[in-house]
Amino acid sequence: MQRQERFDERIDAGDFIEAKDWMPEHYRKTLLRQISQHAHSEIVGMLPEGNWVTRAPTLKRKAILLAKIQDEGGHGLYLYAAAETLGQSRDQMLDALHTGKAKYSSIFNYPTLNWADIGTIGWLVDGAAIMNQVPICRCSYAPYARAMIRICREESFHQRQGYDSLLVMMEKGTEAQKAMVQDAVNRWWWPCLMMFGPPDAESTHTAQSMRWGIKRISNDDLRQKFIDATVQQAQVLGVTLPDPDLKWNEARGHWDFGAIDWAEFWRVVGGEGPCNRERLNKRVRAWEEGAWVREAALAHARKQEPTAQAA
Amino acid sequence: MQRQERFDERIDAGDFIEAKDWMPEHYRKTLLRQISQHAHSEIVGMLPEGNWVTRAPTLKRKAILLAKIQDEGGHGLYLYAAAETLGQSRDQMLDALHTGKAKYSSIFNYPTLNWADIGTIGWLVDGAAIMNQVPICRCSYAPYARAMIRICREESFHQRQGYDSLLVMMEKGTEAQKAMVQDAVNRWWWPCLMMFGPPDAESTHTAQSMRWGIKRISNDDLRQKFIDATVQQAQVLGVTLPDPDLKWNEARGHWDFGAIDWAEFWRVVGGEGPCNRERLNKRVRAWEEGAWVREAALAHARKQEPTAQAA
Amino acid sequence: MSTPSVRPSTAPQVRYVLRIADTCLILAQRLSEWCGHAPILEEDIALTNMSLDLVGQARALFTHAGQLGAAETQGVALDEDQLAFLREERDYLNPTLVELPNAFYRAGAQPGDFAFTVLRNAVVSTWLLALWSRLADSSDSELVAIAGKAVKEARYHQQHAADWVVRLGDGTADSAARMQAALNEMWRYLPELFQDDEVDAFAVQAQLGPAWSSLKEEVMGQMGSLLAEAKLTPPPDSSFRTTGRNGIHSEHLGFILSEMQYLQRAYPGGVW
Amino acid sequence: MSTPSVRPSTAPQVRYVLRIADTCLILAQRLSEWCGHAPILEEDIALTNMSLDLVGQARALFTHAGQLGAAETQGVALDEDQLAFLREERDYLNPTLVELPNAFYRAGAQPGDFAFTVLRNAVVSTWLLALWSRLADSSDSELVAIAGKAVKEARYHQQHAADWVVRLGDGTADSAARMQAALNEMWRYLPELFQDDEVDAFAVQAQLGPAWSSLKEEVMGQMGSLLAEAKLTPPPDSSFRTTGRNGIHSEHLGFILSEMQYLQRAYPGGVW
Repeated sequence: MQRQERFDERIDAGDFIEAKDWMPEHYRKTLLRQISQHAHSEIVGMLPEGNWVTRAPTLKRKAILLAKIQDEGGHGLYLYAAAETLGQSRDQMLDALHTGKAKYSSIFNYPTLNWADIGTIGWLVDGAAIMNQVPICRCSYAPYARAMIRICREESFHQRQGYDSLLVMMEKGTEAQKAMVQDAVNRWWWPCLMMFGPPDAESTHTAQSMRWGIKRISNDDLRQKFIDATVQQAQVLGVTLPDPDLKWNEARGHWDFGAIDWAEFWRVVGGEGPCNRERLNKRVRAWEEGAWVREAALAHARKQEPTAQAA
Repeated sequence: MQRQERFDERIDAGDFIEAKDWMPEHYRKTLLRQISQHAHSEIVGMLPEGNWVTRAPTLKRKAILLAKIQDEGGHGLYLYAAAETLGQSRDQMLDALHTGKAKYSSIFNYPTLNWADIGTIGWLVDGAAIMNQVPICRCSYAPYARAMIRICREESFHQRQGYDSLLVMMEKGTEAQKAMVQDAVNRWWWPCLMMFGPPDAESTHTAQSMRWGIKRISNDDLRQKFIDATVQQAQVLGVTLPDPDLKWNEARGHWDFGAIDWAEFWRVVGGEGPCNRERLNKRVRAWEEGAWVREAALAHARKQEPTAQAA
Repeated sequence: MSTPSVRPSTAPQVRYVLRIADTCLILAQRLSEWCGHAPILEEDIALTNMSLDLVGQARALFTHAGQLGAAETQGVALDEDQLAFLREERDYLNPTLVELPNAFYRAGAQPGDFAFTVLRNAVVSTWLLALWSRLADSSDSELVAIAGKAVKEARYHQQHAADWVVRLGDGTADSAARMQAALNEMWRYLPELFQDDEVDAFAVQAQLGPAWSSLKEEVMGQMGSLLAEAKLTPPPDSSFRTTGRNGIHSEHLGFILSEMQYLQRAYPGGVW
Repeated sequence: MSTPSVRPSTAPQVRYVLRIADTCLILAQRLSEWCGHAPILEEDIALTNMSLDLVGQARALFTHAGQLGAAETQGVALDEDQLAFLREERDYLNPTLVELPNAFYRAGAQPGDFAFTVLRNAVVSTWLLALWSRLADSSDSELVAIAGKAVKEARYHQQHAADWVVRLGDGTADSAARMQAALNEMWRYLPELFQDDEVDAFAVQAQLGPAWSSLKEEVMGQMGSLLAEAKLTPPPDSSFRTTGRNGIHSEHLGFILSEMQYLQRAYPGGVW
């Protein structure tokens, strides 16, 4: 029990835990679940954006989108690597994704239906992700914290690019483009608020994760923080957030907002969102159809070994 | 040898030969080759037109194109049925197509690259096909002649529709549309002249086919007839035929025309035209991917038999 | 700034008609992808024919929707091609089912999975048959006329598709598995065909036509019998809901439109 | 009547540059179809990265082509997006090879056949590498600058693709068969990369850049070595010839363009 006490002390002192350090099994499992889920979100998140890459309206926007998707692949790589330090291989994690045992962020189960969805994902989805992720840069598990620092920096960049692309359309675009932006915001706003997870009262993992410094701010607090930051950005942009109950509460010093449809949240988390099956199916198909490539690469590498030794 | 003499007499008298009648083996084979090739041309010909059906510019044009493709499928059906009277099953004929033993009209190895290609195929390709086919309505083999009468009637309709669609663009369309029509005519003109086959001097089957009344007008005569008819239509349309040597020869009473690139003709017939491999591959794939459907239909029909007997 | 997109009237009678028109148009578009690729020549002809019939139905409905819209706004009627080719995706009102690719998840099939195709044809033609039959009693004489012609076509489509569903469902083990897989994927898209909203309420009240919800019993009853005959088992119901009839589609429709609208978009002012 | 399509200058220097720009653009478009579907995550990243580099090269070349055209006609320069998105198909000048689908005949692969994809990447990057290297000596300082950056990217692309060709050609029996099948289909599209005409003659004479024909020995030599290392056998040469560089394409390009150009066509006057 001494190991456990030492671990607890380090956590309480705000120390970082490294991969080689002893850690409680539950801590390891919680982190593994969270990091792999985050990694899966990055690679599933390439799909809704990839859906528009062949249709990007200018070469500049196409380049920005490609660079963003490439970054997300990179984030997936770091995160899988961070999770691997906890004792599970990437293939095992992918297997959990493909068989439905592991989750990814539910937001990617919504479709991208017009070009402004791409900018809106940058502005709102990445914005919400950053709110969630910035505190993790101080996460007690050092490999995760280090990955998150790099990721957050790139996500902020993506968020600014997304917002900028919407701003161009709203300030210089045609009426049809402005309507397109408003339509995108209408569809993404509520799902983005759900990205912070269920209300604190119903959140199962929060207390223990707080104790361990894996989570540092509660779902509801992060959600409020996101709303407070976003309302003003929406005003600058000139879009209406689709919530008639949204109004400034002087007493609280925060924006009040309407009731979130948690039934929808649970429906989508439960697999019945607009794109759940298609997203997962695309990942599974890519993996299965690529099996021959991975096998050939392995076979080729094996063939090189004796040659290398003989040389 | 009496049968042969009686057959020859009937041919010379301009009588029709029916499926039940005796016929020389060479006659049967020649007809089978020609009719199955014609049937294959109808179904391969659905591909270049099908290529534009999802992109037809108006609902009226989409409906006309669909109806035309449907007619071509119907022509394929009659022609396979006519060929079957000569003792080969449709599956055997398709197998010959898929293995490259049987040919189809080389014209369908050219790509359809803009919408005006669809009208141009109607005007020029169907026009050339009609020139070739009208004489076959008097072919000595009655089942083929009967099929051709119906087919020629529908082909004439298609030709008028094709010409009409070009006329609308040339008379009422934009400059870009007119350029599109001219571009299509530039690409299709020479291949259409090749549809009548090699010059008479090099044509192998002509003499015997003439004797049998399977062919009634020579390649060169048909080609000249087509050119004479088409030049005037081109003038009405307002397009330039891409042949600087085209000019009226008062003495001959025909239009003179430039040298045909027979090397290209033989290259395409030989399998190296722009779309030969893709056309054949699409037919083969459709057939192979549909195998389970045909097997299931057969299995289902077999299951019904005992039930039918029991009832 | 000018935009070549048209905005159809949002009057309920227009939306009611456009929902049906778009259903016909988008299914026709999907079926036409089969041209020249069917498993047997007879099916090349049948699928092309069905696509042609659906285009014809769509044309009549679009023309009528344009006139209804013009009557509402006292404006100039949008014609069939403006409505078919020049709306933004958000203004297409077909249920999501008809925009799905001909092969849903099935890898490899180009242009599609024949199992999925005939099963969807069976569902949509059964549904359209019920709808056209009920539109025979519409207070709108033009709709009555359109339905009178269409009902005959739908009857043939329904019979043809149902024959295939039975043949393939009760064919080989392989064909049965393919049909069951197609059914498992497709089933959750059916509820949208039986939803209703204020547009349906208006249609009922104005005796324009039935609420889609009122078609459920008949259509699902017929589908149940057909699936039983085909020895296929519907999967359990799910809470999955599509919203194409409200203009919020799947990611597939955008690709259909970019292809379908291309010439109209790229050659403004063109006469075809 | 107005049309939103632009007509680029037909001056030989413009056509010379556009041929290269379109090659980069259309291959980038094909590679971007892989986003999120590659056999391993590292390849998702690599293919996306390659697509991004090619878009960057295309942008620089389009901008330059627009300026060359303006200098020729004393007009206003067409910008990169007008050239990329608003030409008619006939005015795209890429060789046909790059517009072929990622899976040529191979059924079932979505978005493509990895064998065909890496083999084409090997061919095109070897060819571009040779071309960029020679453009370092161009009399056009802007082309020299573009080539100086691009040559480094092409070197990485070539190395990456070549590694895969060897790995898959000399991997399993299955992978070798897939690679050989891809090679058999692709081979006949290569001659177009080494054709020349009056545009090339002008480029040579003006010291703008090499005739494409002059790249043949180097590129085919390198491909020969690579294929030998990968234990792949080129099929016999054929008389098949493609003509994309003259603007006469395969039936595939039209579909690429309807998707790629859609937003520019559907939202005239849009600012993105």
